[in-house]
Amino acid sequence: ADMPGVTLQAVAGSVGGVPLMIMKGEGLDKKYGFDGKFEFLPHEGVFQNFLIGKSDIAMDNDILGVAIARDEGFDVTAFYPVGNLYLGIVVPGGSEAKTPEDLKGKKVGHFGADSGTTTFIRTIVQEMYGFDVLEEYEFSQVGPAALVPLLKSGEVEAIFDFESFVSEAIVATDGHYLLQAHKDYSEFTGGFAPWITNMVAHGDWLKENPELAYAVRDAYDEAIEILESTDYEVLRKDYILEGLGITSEAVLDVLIENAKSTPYFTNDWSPEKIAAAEAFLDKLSKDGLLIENVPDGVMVTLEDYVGPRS
Amino acid sequence: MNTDTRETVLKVVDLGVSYGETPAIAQLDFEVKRGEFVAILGPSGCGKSSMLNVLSGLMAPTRGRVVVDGDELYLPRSKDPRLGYVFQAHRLLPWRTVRQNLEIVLGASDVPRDTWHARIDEILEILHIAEFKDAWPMRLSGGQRQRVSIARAILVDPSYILMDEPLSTLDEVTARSLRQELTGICQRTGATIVFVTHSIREAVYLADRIIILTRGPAQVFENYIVPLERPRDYDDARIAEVEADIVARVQAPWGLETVKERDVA
Amino acid sequence: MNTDTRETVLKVVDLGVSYGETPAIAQLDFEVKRGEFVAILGPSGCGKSSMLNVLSGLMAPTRGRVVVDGDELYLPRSKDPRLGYVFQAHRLLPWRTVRQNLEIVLGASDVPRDTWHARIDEILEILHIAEFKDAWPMRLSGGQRQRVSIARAILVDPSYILMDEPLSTLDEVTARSLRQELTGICQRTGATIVFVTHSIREAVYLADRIIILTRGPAQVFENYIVPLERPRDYDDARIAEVEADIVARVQAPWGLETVKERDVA
Amino acid sequence: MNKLQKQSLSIAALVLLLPAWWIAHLNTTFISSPFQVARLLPAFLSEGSTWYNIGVTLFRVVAGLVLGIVAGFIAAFAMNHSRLMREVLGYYVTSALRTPSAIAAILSVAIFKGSEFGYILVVAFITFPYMAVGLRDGLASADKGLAELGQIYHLGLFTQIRHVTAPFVAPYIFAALRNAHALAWKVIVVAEIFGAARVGFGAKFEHAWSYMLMDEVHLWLLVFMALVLFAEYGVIRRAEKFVFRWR
Amino acid sequence: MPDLPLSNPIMFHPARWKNWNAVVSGKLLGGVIAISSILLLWYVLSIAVKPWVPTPEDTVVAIWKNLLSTSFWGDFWLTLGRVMASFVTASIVGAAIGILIGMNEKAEAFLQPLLALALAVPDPVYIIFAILTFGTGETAGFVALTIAVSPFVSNIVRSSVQARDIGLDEMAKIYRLPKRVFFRQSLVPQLVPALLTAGRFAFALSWKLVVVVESIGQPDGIGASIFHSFRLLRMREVAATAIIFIVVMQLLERGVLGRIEKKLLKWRD
Ligand SMILES: Nc1ncnc2c1ncn2[C@@H]1O[C@H](COP(=O)(O)OP(=O)(O)OP(=O)(O)O)[C@@H](O)[C@H]1O
Ligand SMILES: Nc1ncnc2c1ncn2[C@@H]1O[C@H](COP(=O)(O)OP(=O)(O)OP(=O)(O)O)[C@@H](O)[C@H]1O
Ligand SMILES: [Mg+2]
Ligand SMILES: [Mg+2]
Repeated sequence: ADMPGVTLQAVAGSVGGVPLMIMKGEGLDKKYGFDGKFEFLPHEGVFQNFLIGKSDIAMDNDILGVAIARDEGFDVTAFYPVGNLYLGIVVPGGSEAKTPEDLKGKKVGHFGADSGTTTFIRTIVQEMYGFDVLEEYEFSQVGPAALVPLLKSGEVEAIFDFESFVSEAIVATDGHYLLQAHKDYSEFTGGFAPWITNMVAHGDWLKENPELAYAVRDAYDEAIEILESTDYEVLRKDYILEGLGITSEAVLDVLIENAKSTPYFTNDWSPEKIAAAEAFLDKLSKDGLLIENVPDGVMVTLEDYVGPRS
Repeated sequence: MNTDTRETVLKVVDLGVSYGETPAIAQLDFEVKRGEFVAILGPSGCGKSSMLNVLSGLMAPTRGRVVVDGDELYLPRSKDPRLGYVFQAHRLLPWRTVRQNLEIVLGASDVPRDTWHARIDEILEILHIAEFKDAWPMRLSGGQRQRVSIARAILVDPSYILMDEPLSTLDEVTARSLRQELTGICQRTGATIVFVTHSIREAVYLADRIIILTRGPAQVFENYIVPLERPRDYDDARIAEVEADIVARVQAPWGLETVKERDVA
Repeated sequence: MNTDTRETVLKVVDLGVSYGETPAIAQLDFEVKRGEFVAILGPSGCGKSSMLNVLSGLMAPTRGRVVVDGDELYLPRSKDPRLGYVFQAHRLLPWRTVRQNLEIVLGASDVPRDTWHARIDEILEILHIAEFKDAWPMRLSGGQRQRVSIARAILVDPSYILMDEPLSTLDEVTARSLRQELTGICQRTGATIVFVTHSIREAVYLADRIIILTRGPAQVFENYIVPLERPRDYDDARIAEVEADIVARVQAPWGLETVKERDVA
Repeated sequence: MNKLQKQSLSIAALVLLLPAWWIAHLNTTFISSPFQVARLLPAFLSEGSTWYNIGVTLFRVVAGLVLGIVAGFIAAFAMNHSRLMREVLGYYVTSALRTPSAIAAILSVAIFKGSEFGYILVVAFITFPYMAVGLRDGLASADKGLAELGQIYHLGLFTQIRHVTAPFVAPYIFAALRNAHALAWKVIVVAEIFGAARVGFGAKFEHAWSYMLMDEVHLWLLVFMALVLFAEYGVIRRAEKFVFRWR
Repeated sequence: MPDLPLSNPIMFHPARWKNWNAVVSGKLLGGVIAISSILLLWYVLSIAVKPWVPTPEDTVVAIWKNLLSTSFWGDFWLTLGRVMASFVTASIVGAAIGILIGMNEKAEAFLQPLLALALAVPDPVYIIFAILTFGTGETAGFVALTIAVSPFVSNIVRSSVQARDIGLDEMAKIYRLPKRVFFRQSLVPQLVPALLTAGRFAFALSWKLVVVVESIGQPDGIGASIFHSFRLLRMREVAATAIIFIVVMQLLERGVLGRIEKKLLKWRD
């Protein structure tokens, strides 16, 4: 009854929050010995909310963000991966575009040049097709949710967005992925693709609550185990529908469909993967994209950072 | 009864004015002939300013009618600035110099533009404020402002001039000079003038007829025809006589007796 | 020279006032004794209001000094409201009723609160505006407002009262009554009064001494001691005589002659 | 024109918004049908959490506004009183006036670690310069004649302010207050959005928006507008009528 | 007769100083006190709220870098253009509505609730709806800004119209001043202080809102750049960009509006 509390946050409407919903819905927090407080916050202030210490663990930060924050003097660190790149470029049904190149000079919607979503798509396109979307596309900027009606109204020919808005957009416009970041990039590199989100915590919180950190990690492992073992059908549960704000059955179908072709979550935290991610960050900083230098300790393992489980 | 044979141009019939519940004018009936100089005498607060506001068309009376020039009412936006009004407060535009304040009125008249300059100079000369032609109203003394207000009212030779205590803030010398000018203007342009004043002597000197009002709410106490031929001399003993006569007459209706009693106490 | 033996309470030495470049007061030197009633006569625009503003401490003179009550200064925030000032414009607070306008002055004085009511009633009675006790200033006629302004100035029995044409907008009856009251107040409270007026007769009736100013920029033209004992009668022939005497004296300095010439033209 | 006519015109204006809304609904993808929203309204209004969230925002607005008004008054009087204060406070007022609300919101929320006071302070910070400037302009244009009156009759500082200055600047105060009030609502919404508030109108609005729950977005907007209209007609106008009864 | 010691002339109000030296040194002193106290406060905050409030030194460096960068000036002119466009339009539209409802009771009864509503709508809502309606071009931002700012102008102007001197209206009626003359010579001059206040308000507000507009709906401009820096947590750049723009806005207002004000209010002394 008197379990220690942990506040966990994710972006509202993003599938990044699904593991939290499962933890809550299936009682995994209690099972692993903590009392979870799960918060789903609008995309606008979510990182700030975490940085000012209003939640203990954020499930929605990409390693870029962590690198930037560390570089600016915030003691935050990613200690586990969460979401694969469940994002990409979506075009409506009738679109004539076959590759991202066909969108050159066209109107495209995104929600911010500095967002993880846009940055990942931008780097991937740069690498795969050799051009910079920021220069070649004519961008329109609104929030991630508003991109859907924007695409539907024909105001833009494509959008850069993440799940579940991708599924919403696909249903709303009978559309499809023009570029699925995880799938297309890992095919291109023959295996490695960076991932979008991590479990991030403040360094001192981790040091003060090592066993809680392990407990959350375990709960997460079990949550994605449930996802995979049910073939993502667990997404049909009411608490997910409500949590993600899915507007129709059709969207859910697409969401599950997409998950099957590209798994949404990962818990591969191998030294190789961390090293590859660090190399990716180095490359970004060398290209001068968003970060100037890569600070130490962006990604750690709990075992290294707080010592093995007691 | 007025035996004047001139045409009646202004007719006030059964006029009554109230502000909300409080009556300001009880009942007024009188006529004014073309070119007549009528002075209005009445105790403070009896309703003189209210009456001028009705005559000018600024305020609708609560009761009764005002007929101007036959059946025609003069306020409604006719282009012809036939009315001059010296308000009790001067109402100059503080952001315009004296000259500009006058030009505005000229602009609304049909006075040809090339004569403006001369006309303004002349009128300011008459009022002894030529040197303040380019001053802002805020920089003028009380009497100077008042004179600009008079200048504005008579500037375009209006056929009717309403004046609300125009000379009360002027010194004796200037006031004398202006009284002189006013009779001149009246004769020259044939303007009809309704002139509110508190100075009985001034009224006697200037007016053809004095309408004496009762204590407020006002009623006509007496239509007093000034029994003096023109030209008159302000220092003439006969003026003083008429003045004394009027003072004697208004004692009762204005409550002078009450005052006398206080004297003794 | 003034042979009055009373103590000098107000001394004006080499006073000069200019607005920017334009001089309003050239040079003034005079003294006022305790309890004296001094009238100021001067042509419109000669600098009378400016002078009162300096005497009241509202405006700094460009040159010269004003000494009040020996070495004591009355303006700077002393708690004792010994000054009354009837401004040329009434300056009532439009958002307060007549009574509230008076109460505000009482509040700043040491008059005990339980006597306020009676005092206000009394003073409004004297000024014949008791019935307007609860009216907003905007609803009053010009003369009524002026009387409230006078009431405010004399309400707390100030030792100095400055008045700028206080009676000019009042009818003859009310004005007579108030003149009467003013001399009464002066005698009863021993207040020192400086009184600007355009009515020479009024000045003669009221004042112990008349300071006659020149055309602006003002200088003292004459220190005229009124040669009449008190009590005086406003309709007394001797008052008319003195008035005529003064009119004759000011003709030259005020430029009455110019006016006469116009008359002929 | 009598009161009834005026009221019916005002109501007509609001009623005419409904067809406008309907037309907008037909022509866009993101505006809900008024009928749909009307149907949901009773349930929405009977929910406790709706009022709780509105209450939280209302508290932030009122507390911040009060703080801002007090600070604005003090600043304006100080600026009017001494030349040095005018210069010094001028810089503060200008800085506050020109700081974008979003930046102020972010910083304040960060500095106060997301506590209630942070939100209140942003509102105060953003509204204070408007009160100060509005009031200072009023004081500067104050009738010199009336100021002199206070001098002559030795009205105490309090009386002078309460009975002479305040009524004179009252129209300025009301104009400033109206605007500060409107700004306060705007700012709190921005602060709640950018500051990732958990509760409050802005948080719920943004939440609904993030989930593309357009009906809910409309419901929140409706309640919000009703609240602001109430503040204008129920509070500010009444106060104004009372203060200006002498006109 | 006791002789008077002529020692104590009346003391005069310090507010009437016309001494230029005093004025200038007062200005200087005020500036020094203000700026040093602001810097001190800032410095303390930068230590107390570590990464969130940048240090003044870092900010100065960032300001310098910005001033030398061409992309900054690109954003600068773009945003300035947006601010000016909506400021001017909102001032004109708002003033026109303000005068209309101030003069006409019917118009006021009808428009006032709409204005109150328009004031109440949160800015992000305007921006989002404008973008959804007009697309993400310049029009959306312009429309959103103008709609958000105009009601403020209307409110200020309306109060002033209603507080005007009715005596002057009557004077204009008596002398049959044409509507145009009445408007230009009597009404508008009375509104000048309010119009200037409204202009200031609109100017300040346009700049405040443009930041939100650009952060939500525009990829370029000062606001976008500020939010870009913010998302990258480069608080010194947020501060640097904002400060430069704030200073320029202030100079512009002082220079242009200040000069206009002096000219228009000459008559007041
Ligand atoms: N604020 C001002 N700026 C510039 N000049 C002024 C100002 N106030 C008054 N004057 C000028 O100073 C002179 C004296 O003005 P003042 O008001 O003292 O005259 P006054 O004797 O009271 O006249 P009146 O009898 O008409 O009231 C006038 O010529 C006037 O034009
Ligand atoms: N706006 C108003 N509302 C209510 N009562 C008013 C209003 N204006 C004037 N009155 C009242 O009407 C009466 C007549 O006022 P009016 O101004 O016509 O008097 P007056 O004869 O011009 O006086 P004065 O000689 O003092 O100027 C007064 O008793 C006054 O109190
Ligand atoms: Mg009158
Ligand atoms: Mg004067």
